[in-house]
Amino acid sequence: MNPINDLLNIIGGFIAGIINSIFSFSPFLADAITMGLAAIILCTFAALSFMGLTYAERKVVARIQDRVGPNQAGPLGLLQPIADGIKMFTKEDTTPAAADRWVYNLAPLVIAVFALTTYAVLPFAPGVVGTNLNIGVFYVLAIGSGSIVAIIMAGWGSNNKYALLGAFRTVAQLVGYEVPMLLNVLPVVMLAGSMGLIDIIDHQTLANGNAGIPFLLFFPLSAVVFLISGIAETARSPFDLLEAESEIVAGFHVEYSGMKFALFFLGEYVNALAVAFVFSTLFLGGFAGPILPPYIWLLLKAGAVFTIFMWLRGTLPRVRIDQMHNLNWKFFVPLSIVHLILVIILLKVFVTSPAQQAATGGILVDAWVQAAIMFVASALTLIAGLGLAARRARISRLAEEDVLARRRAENMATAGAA
Amino acid sequence: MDLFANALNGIPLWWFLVVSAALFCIGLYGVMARKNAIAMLMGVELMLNAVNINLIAFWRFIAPNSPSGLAFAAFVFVIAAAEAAIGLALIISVYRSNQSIDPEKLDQMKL
Amino acid sequence: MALTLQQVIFLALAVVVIGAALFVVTTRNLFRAALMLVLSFFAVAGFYVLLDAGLFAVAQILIYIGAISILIIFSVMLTRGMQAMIPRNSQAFWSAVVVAIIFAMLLLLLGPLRTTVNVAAWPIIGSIFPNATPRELGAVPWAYAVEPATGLPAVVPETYIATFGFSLVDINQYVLPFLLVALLVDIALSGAVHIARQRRPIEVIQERQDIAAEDAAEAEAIRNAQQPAPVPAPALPEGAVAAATSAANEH
Amino acid sequence: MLFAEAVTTAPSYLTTLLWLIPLPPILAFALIALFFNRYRQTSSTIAVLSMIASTVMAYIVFFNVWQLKDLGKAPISSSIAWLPTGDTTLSIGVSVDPLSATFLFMVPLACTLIFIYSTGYMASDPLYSRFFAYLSLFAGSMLGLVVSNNLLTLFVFWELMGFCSYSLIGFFYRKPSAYKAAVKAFMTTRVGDMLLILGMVYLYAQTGTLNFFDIMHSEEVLELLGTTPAVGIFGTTLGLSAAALIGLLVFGGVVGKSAQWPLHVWLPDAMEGPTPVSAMIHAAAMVSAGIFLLLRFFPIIEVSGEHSATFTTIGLIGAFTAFMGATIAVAQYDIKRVMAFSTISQLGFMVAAVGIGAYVAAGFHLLTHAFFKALLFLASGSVIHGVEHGHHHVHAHGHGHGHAHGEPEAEAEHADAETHHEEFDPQDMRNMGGLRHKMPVTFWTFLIGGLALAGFPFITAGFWSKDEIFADAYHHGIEGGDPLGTLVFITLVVTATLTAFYTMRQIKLVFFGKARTEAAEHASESTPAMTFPLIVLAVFALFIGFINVPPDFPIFGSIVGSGAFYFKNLIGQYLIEKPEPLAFNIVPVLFSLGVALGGLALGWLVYSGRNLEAGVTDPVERLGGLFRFLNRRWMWDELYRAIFINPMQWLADNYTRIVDKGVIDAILEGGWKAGAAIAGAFAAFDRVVITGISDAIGRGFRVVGDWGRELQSGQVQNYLLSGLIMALAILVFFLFLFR
Repeated sequence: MNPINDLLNIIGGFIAGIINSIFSFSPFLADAITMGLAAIILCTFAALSFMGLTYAERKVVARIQDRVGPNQAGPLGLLQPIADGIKMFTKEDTTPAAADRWVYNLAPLVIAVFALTTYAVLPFAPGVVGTNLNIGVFYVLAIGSGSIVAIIMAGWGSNNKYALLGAFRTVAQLVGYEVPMLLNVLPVVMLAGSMGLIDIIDHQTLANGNAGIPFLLFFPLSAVVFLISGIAETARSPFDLLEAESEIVAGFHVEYSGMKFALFFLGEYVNALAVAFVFSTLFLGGFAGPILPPYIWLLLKAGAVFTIFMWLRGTLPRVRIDQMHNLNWKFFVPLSIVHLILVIILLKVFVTSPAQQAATGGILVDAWVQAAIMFVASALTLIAGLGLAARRARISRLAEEDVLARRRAENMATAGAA
Repeated sequence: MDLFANALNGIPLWWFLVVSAALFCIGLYGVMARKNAIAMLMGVELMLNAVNINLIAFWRFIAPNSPSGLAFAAFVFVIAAAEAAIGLALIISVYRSNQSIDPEKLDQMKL
Repeated sequence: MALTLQQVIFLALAVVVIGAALFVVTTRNLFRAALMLVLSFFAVAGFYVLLDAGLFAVAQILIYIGAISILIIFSVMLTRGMQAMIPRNSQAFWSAVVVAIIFAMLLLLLGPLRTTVNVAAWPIIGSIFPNATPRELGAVPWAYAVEPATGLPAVVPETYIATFGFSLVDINQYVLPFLLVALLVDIALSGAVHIARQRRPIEVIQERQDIAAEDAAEAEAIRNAQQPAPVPAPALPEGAVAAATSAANEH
Repeated sequence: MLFAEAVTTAPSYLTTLLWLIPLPPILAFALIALFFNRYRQTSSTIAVLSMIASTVMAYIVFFNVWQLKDLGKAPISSSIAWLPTGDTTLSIGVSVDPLSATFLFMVPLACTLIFIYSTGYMASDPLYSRFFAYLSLFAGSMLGLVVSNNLLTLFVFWELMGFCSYSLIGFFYRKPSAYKAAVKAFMTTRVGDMLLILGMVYLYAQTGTLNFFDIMHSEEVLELLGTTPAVGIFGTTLGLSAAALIGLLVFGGVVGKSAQWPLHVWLPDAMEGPTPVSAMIHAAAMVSAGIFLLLRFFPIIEVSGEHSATFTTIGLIGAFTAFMGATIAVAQYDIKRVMAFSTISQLGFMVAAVGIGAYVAAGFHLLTHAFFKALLFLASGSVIHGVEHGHHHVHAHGHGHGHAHGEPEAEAEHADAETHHEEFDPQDMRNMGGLRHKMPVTFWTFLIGGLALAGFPFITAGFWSKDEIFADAYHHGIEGGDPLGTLVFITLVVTATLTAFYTMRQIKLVFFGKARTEAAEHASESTPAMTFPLIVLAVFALFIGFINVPPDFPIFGSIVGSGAFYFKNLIGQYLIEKPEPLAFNIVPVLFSLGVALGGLALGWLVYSGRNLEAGVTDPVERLGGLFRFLNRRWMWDELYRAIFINPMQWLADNYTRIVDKGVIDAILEGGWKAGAAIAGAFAAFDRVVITGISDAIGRGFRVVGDWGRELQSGQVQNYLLSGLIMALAILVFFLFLFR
């Protein structure tokens, strides 16, 4: 065992050993306590990363916007998250008089639970995974849809029209963006032949005679669409319509304060980080990588993806709601379907193993050749889709201008007549 | 045969069947006794869930090597989704024209 | 009698399922009923996990909670004014009686499954399954799956998802139902969109005018056609035409 | 020689083709209904092309299988599992065996010709596209029915045809008579279909399969069906074997579909549809489907026994229907009505043939009849078309003309036009006459069809098929001493005479003599789109009969050589015991010659000279009361109205009056009067008892009424509850009481 590479395993084994020896009279109890402890550690990790992420995001965005960011609490403002936490804890916890109390109080809890449940299947290093489900991808997507219920609960329970509007918007957005997400996970699943996250990572390493190519190189289109859908799914900028201050104040959590608000906040960041993890796993090879220990690789990849989130947040304005839906239903979904069909056909035509060749009668090629073909096809689809969309947009813009011009002319005429 | 009285880590088949029967009956009551069409639809969903529990439980205990139980359960899923979509669309349409979705008031088809 | 962990989980889930379902069918507040429905669905997903059908547990969450519940909640919100309501209609009592009888009968049928009692103690089962073999009659009217090697209860094979998936596209198994179901969903979705679409009044008027014009044209054509048409044109299209023209004049 | 070489293998793509045969028209229906309903030309083109595609495929199949030796024993078929239901699997599939091969020859050809004809006939109709959509669906269903290898899909297509026929009969849905006829057709055939469903269920319960060949080709299954006694509810035995009961129930469906007495009443009314529809429904497709089904089930009927109730029923109903139809046809004036009753009569011929066990003869007559009856219908359509054109012609150009020898009505031109329009009936044969020179193609083809219908000796198909039936009936009845056969033979001989007579009557009234109206005067020949199908059909009506010439028939038997009894050898394979060819007998042939020529001669003599002039009463009207009876179609409609419809209405109308006014009021009044008579003494008694009773009665009725009304609350939950209670009751009954 390499003490650095398998650090997490060693620590875990150590703790498990201690627990087992203490509760040696009941293996059942020992197991239960080990599992509980693991769950607590995972949750703690998520919560701590939430603190780190808020700090990092504020710093990065400040840098983009040519500001300094938090710099008062502690050296470089490093203690700012803790200060925020204390502030949150000590704030008054208000409940609107007309709220549906049960629903109102339960909502933040539900959203936090759903956000943290995702981590149960994420593989952090070989052997370090909550539970290796053989349907991991499916599970992640399903749990993501569960948080919709929590948002509706919050919006409804607050008994506030802005909260309800925000909840409506969120639900429309979240339900909608699940579709392209699912459609773009499918190529990966088909190529890996499994929905298990560990299997998917294995296919991107040199293990079992695989070529060690990250799926990003197979399906650039899927990666791009998945990433953008992921941002929309976690309702981060530029898709943060649900808390568009100028339109609906703060959306579904307008009535929440103190710790409950913090839970919503935590849910958002934890979800975003989970999307970053899942993206790294699906398209970047997860914890696989040379030299460095696997968990470091995973953190680096996820950190890079999260940096993209921050970057987008710092630079892009918020989209309009119609733009958001148009992007999804009129661009992502059709594009993904076309891409999916293309991938299905190509995966049947170009195969990498004799067994597959026997099954489909395709052409036997090297994995790198397959990757190249897939990359070209996927990228061409993306470019063609973008080209069509740009043309469409230009046409509609011209038409809009025509209408405006005509209206202006009419106005001029009526003004002249008057 | 005693073996199977405690199959599946101590849970016998009939436990599932009893729960499913209870769920089905509750759903049926909901369909028949509620004064709101959406609540009726909820009852229908409960009934479908009960059916699915039955299908999957029988699959697990009787024929885990055959896909039949799962296939039927999957069809139930899909049909439940279609039924909910159509049902709710109808309910909303009715609500728009009648300002009510009380099934006791929706008797215009009576001769 | 010591309960195993799975039994405890099962009982807890059962309490949640039944309790939530009872809440769903009795509460006044429709929104809470919908939330309890979600809870019930969730617990049913737990049952699927206990039954080693993880795929279906996840599908349950994705479809029932992620889609159907959301639809129901939306409908609840869109039909405001129907939310606080009388929970029961006039036939609730009789419904409850009938449902109780049905439940009792189901339990009666389930009776022989509980233990390996002699068939003589449960005459009903003999009448329902007169052709069952003695082995089956000894316990249940069907045979449990058994591992041939050990004689222990069968375990779910690793590849059950693949088996299930292939059965859906196998020409000898379920490909036809599968395609039909896909078609059904397509039709249901477009149909739902069409039914629930809120048409603006101007569109409705336009549509009525179109229909009336078509009717009028058809009537005219039939009057002119070679078929002997002794019947004067029905009054309906003319009325429709008049209505349409008056509607058109108003606008 | 065409028939000499028998091939033993068929190419493997045939099964695929079989699946595809019904598809193009159904696809065409979808295309027209969904996308092209606004484009007239496109939709008719699609329909015709789809039908041609089907025809090509059907003919590829037919020419590949018609010489297979063992087609009957080993039909080419292909099945897929449709629905696994527990232990069993419902499978559906397609197959071609001799019976369906014959139909694959006849149906697509007839349908294609009717499609082409329709492009001309319906050219000016506003709902042209819709017509072709329905027609395509209809043709697709018929083809599907023919290639089905099981009763389930056959039934599905059967019902689809029922629907299409409903839509097409009611095609001119603004005419009250048309939609009434459509509803009548639908409801009447439904009665038969109900029986058919029962038969299907019973068959499935007995055999566990609905596949024809699993049942009909397995001697064990047939024997089982033949020996099992049919058991009714609560264990009553009906004195029938299961096979006999199934046969009777299926025959019920046939009675509905093939318009046999007592369910024949819909077919004449169905003439409200456009003429191509009449040709389609009443010649090529739907009514044949009934006989087709009967022939399919012949093996089952056969095992029910020689003199079973099933055979007797079928034979009697067939013979009676044949006779009744022919008599009615004699007394009709409407050109299409004559055809309709002639069809009923000819179908009766076939059913009667089945009833005496003449399976092959029935099938043969079905084939020839399909051709010449389609021809006759299309030719009548052409006649109607022509006369109508003449009528329009008179109206468009001949107004001055008309006024010259009518009274001038300048002030009411519109009214004149309309009244004239209403009075004139282009289908009435009294309005025709002398069309022989105006419409030569129509005349010659109609003549060929008519002669075939009459069974004109040797050169028409009808002669050979009728002769076959006569031979069988003679063999069974007169020679075999079977009373049923004798009865059938005598009835059919009389019927055939009548048939020849009314055919000649029709030909003379329509085509000979001088034009009796101006419309007939100005009639003109139809377009090639309409005459081309006539010519093709006429060729078949002449020559199709030669596929089943008895080998020992003088002269003709030696001309066709080894092709003799080709049809019999082909189609007979469907049965387990191949039917023995009958020895040639001159007596039935003489009968057949005699009745055909005699009937035709009688018609020629009666309808000649003065009798064809305008304004002369038809000679058959001299029959007086009998004529009126026949003209009103034996008063069946009136009878049904009197037996079924009126009593119901009467019951409903009078229930309130009699029960309320009659019974309750009488009791009340009587009580009141009695009470008044002894009022002084029994005032208290009166108040307590009499009033109490009467009130109770009144209240009782009220309560019952209220309770009954409650049942139809219009509330879905209420219905659900009542349904559930009923289901529960049934469940309790079966689980606990009915052990």
